[in-house]
Amino acid sequence: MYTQKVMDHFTNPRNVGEIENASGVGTVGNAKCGDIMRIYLDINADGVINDVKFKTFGCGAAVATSSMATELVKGKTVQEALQVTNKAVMEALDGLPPVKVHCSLLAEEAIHAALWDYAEKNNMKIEGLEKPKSDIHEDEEEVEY
Amino acid sequence: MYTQKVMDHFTNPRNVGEIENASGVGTVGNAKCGDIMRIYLDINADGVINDVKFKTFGCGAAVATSSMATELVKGKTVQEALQVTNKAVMEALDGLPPVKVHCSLLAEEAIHAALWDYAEKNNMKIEGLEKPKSDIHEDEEEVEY
Amino acid sequence: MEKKIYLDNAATTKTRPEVVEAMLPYFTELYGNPSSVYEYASQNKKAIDDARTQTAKVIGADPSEIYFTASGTEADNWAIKATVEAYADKGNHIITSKIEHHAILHTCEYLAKHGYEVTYVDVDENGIIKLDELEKAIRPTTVLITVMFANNEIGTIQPIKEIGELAKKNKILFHTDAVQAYGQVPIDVKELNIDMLSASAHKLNGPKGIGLLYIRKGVKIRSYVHGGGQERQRRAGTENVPGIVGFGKAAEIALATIKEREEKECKLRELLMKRVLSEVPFVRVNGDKVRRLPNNINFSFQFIEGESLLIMLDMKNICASSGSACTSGSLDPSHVLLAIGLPHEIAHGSLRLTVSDEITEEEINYTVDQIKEIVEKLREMSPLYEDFMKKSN
Amino acid sequence: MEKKIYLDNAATTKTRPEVVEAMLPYFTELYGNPSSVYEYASQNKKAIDDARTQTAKVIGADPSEIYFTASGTEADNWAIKATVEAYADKGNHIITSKIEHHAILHTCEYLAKHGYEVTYVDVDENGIIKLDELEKAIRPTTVLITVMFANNEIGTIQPIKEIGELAKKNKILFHTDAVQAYGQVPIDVKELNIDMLSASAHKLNGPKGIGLLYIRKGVKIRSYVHGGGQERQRRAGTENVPGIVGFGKAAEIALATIKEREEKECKLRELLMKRVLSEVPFVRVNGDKVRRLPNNINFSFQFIEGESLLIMLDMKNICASSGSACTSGSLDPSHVLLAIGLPHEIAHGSLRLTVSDEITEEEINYTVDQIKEIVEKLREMSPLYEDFMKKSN
Ligand SMILES: Cc1ncc(COP(=O)(O)O)c(C=O)c1O
Ligand SMILES: Cc1ncc(COP(=O)(O)O)c(C=O)c1O
Repeated sequence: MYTQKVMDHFTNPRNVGEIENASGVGTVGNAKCGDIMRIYLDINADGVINDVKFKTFGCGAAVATSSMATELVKGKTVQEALQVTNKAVMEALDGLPPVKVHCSLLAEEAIHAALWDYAEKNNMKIEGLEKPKSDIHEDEEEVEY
Repeated sequence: MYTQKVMDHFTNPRNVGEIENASGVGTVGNAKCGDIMRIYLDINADGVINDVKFKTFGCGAAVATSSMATELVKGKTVQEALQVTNKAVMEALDGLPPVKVHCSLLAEEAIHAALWDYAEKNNMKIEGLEKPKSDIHEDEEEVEY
Repeated sequence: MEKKIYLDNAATTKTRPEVVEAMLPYFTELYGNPSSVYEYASQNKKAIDDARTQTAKVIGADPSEIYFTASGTEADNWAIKATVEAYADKGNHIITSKIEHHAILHTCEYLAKHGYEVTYVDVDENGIIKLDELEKAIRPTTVLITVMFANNEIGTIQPIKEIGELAKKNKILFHTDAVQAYGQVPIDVKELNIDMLSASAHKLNGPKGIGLLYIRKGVKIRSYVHGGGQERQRRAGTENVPGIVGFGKAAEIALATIKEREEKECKLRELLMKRVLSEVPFVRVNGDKVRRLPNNINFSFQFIEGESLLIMLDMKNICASSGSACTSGSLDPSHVLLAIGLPHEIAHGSLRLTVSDEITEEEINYTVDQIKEIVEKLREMSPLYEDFMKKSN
Repeated sequence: MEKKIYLDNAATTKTRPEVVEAMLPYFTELYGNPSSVYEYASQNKKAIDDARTQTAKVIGADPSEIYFTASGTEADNWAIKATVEAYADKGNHIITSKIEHHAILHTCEYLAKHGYEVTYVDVDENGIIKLDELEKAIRPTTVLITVMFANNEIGTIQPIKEIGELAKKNKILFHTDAVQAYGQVPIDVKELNIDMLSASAHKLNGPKGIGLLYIRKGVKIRSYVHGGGQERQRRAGTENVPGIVGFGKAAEIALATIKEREEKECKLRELLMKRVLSEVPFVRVNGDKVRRLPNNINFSFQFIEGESLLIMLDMKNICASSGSACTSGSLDPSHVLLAIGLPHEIAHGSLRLTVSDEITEEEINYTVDQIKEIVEKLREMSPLYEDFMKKSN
């Protein structure tokens, strides 16, 4: 079902954990869908993401996309991190099954939520960042019987 | 599908043939149903069936019931022959598949038709013999879709 | 002959040993449910995908257009019932032919009892559908044309391309029951404008209990069997993995051998026809001489009845059929033979012989010898023959 | 462990080697069409009759009351759709439960879109249908009650006898989806007043692609798959002879071993439950403790999600399931777990383990060890667990 990369990031997830007194924390998703992601960012004075951690409740793809997303934003500036799209996460994982694409959207959204929190805490506005939705719902194909 | 007796009478049918100037000939059934039976009777002055022959167009059961019916009436008086029912024919054959029961009715009817012809030719009335129908249709079970 | 001579390959076929071989691991080793998450089951998912590719190739379809069913019959039911439901807004009229298999006819009769309208188009004396009648039958409310690819009794192959064009021109969906043709004659669904096509594995040396419906991408169709999300939400029920694998293997072999089988079978067919026509009097061949399935021969022997003939052939170790297998037990003669204009008593005297590439010329010659003898014997006891001879004299 | 530990026997089972053995001759030797006239095919007819007897015995039915289908799903579709059609004069109302398999639920939803009315009766926290609600749901227009014999996810066995009596008293037909129960627990259709019952061979070590519908003599029911006259005119399509034979053999073995399997499986189940409940915190067992299928265990582990758990178990060579196999891929948690009152996040963390008599205690112990480790690992990365721990401190 999953690519080797996904399995690798699922079984050996990078950056699992918490950051105390994080610069920004974002939690997205909900239990109804079965996916909750929380991202902790430690951003230094230059606006560079020094450290990032995550916790995820969800399927293999949810864990793997969280792990990969944290890898992709680590060491980046806030503006660079904003450019990390769900597509980039998916590509870095060599793809996801169609039913799991929403996990990558959720990972993107979790980063944005953490950045939003960081911006709010610092009373700043990050160019190009909109208030994240906490839910990602893809339009599921309507099945007719 | 068929009993050994049926197979025996089908593969080695008794009394196949014609009787020239027969005392009575009866033909019943029709091509639509796929069964036509013709019985020839040679009846002597004492009203005893000296000889009997048949020709049948039809399935294995049709041939076997014709053969058995001729065996059962041979040497009998007209009145005795009238008592040879389709049940008797079936029993003598150790039974027929349900869809083939109509063949035995046809055989009974063929005997009756030949007797009727004999009676007409001789301007007599045979006690208990009604004008035979040439068609035997069982009520087929109506199949609902 | 000691050995059984199986000449009923239109009824069903022997499952090829290679097909059984391919199926076996999926019973006791790779038995997982393909819908499961674990790796073990993903091998089954792959096996199904492979079979989808193998079966799609036979008709030039995309694998994603193949949906496995339990039989040709289910595929036929599905195609018709679900289509008329999906296109109810457009109309309630179905066009079909008079010589379809019961899987189509009884489904249409069922729908006719439930508010749908059905036109049964006539065929000519060779069993070919009358295209002008078909065209005239089209109404604004027509939602489906369903005409079989090749007939199971008389082997006639229909002008599918012309029907496909007619359907396309009139924006009507076209389904074909190709249960007898799939894997036996070349089919290209795109070239022939076929929107839906039914097939059944056991007709091409695959296992019984597995069929398929090809549904062209873009065709709106509902489910027929409701439940779990198998077959991309379109056909519910735990996948019959061994059956699907067997169908795939059978399709692969059929496609690879289609030419050589056709050649071999046509040769046997011609030998059989030629000998019977020249050595047995009062016999006709039913169905088209040219547009015909390679393996099918259908005779009508005058003055005798088919079942007796079958049983006597059986006693000589020859398996044959009269009319379609499903209707045996019924008293009416085949609706196909009546539709091509045969009178009842001649229709009753019909014999279908369907060869396979395992049959030898020797077996065909033996079969003809037996037919000659048996027909003679049965005519001797036939009142119809007696009448005929007396009239002729 | 090197060897795969298959704990997903509710999804599907390994076909027993004896069953495959019994099927094999019907592929390459006795492959004739059972509807044929010749003697060769009559052996197949007999094989089918034998399988009808074998499968009937399991539920105390008469062989003539057994109709073979392609799956449990088809049997469910047939029972419901054809019944409501046959009894349309009486009404259009169906009663079922909230925890049925999708084969029932989606069929009911389909009918609801086509003018029928459906009541979905609640279950209690153990998954047992609320009989008082069921009784209240009955209307003069109710034509069918369909309640599953045993649930496929949580293993709860329903009070079938009481439902049967209720149905009888109210002169309503009673169908039960016994796909999970057939051959696993004793069933007597007469004693339980069951009018129709669905079963599927692949759940009892038979082959995939073959099921049955028991229809009590006297029940008026239409065909669902239309076509040839197979299954006494009620279910069309060339018979899947090997599948039917395999079902017969599997049923025979299941009936003969029902007691010993129950004992063995219950023991394994209790070992597994006891260890997990005592060694893993924040876990619950779903379903009834007593009225339960011998082979079924269903846990909910708080704070973690089922699919991750499954994949990690898979990497330890353990095949398990979360919710029903058919719904995997779907984002919603199991409707069954929601119906017994679990909140979404707990329903998402469920694990179904279904044992067979081939499983050893050693394998169960290994499985528990793995579950412990994996659950701990997943909780460490769970934000829900983090929140919970912070709140508790
Ligand atoms: C309770 C229940 N009903 C119906 C089915 C459907 O059976 P099948 O997949 O054989 O069609 C299943 C299993 O998938 C089941 O567990
Ligand atoms: C033309 C045609 N259509 C449909 C069918 C039905 O196929 P199955 O028996 O596999 O359901 C058959 C054969 O029986 C057939 O010959």
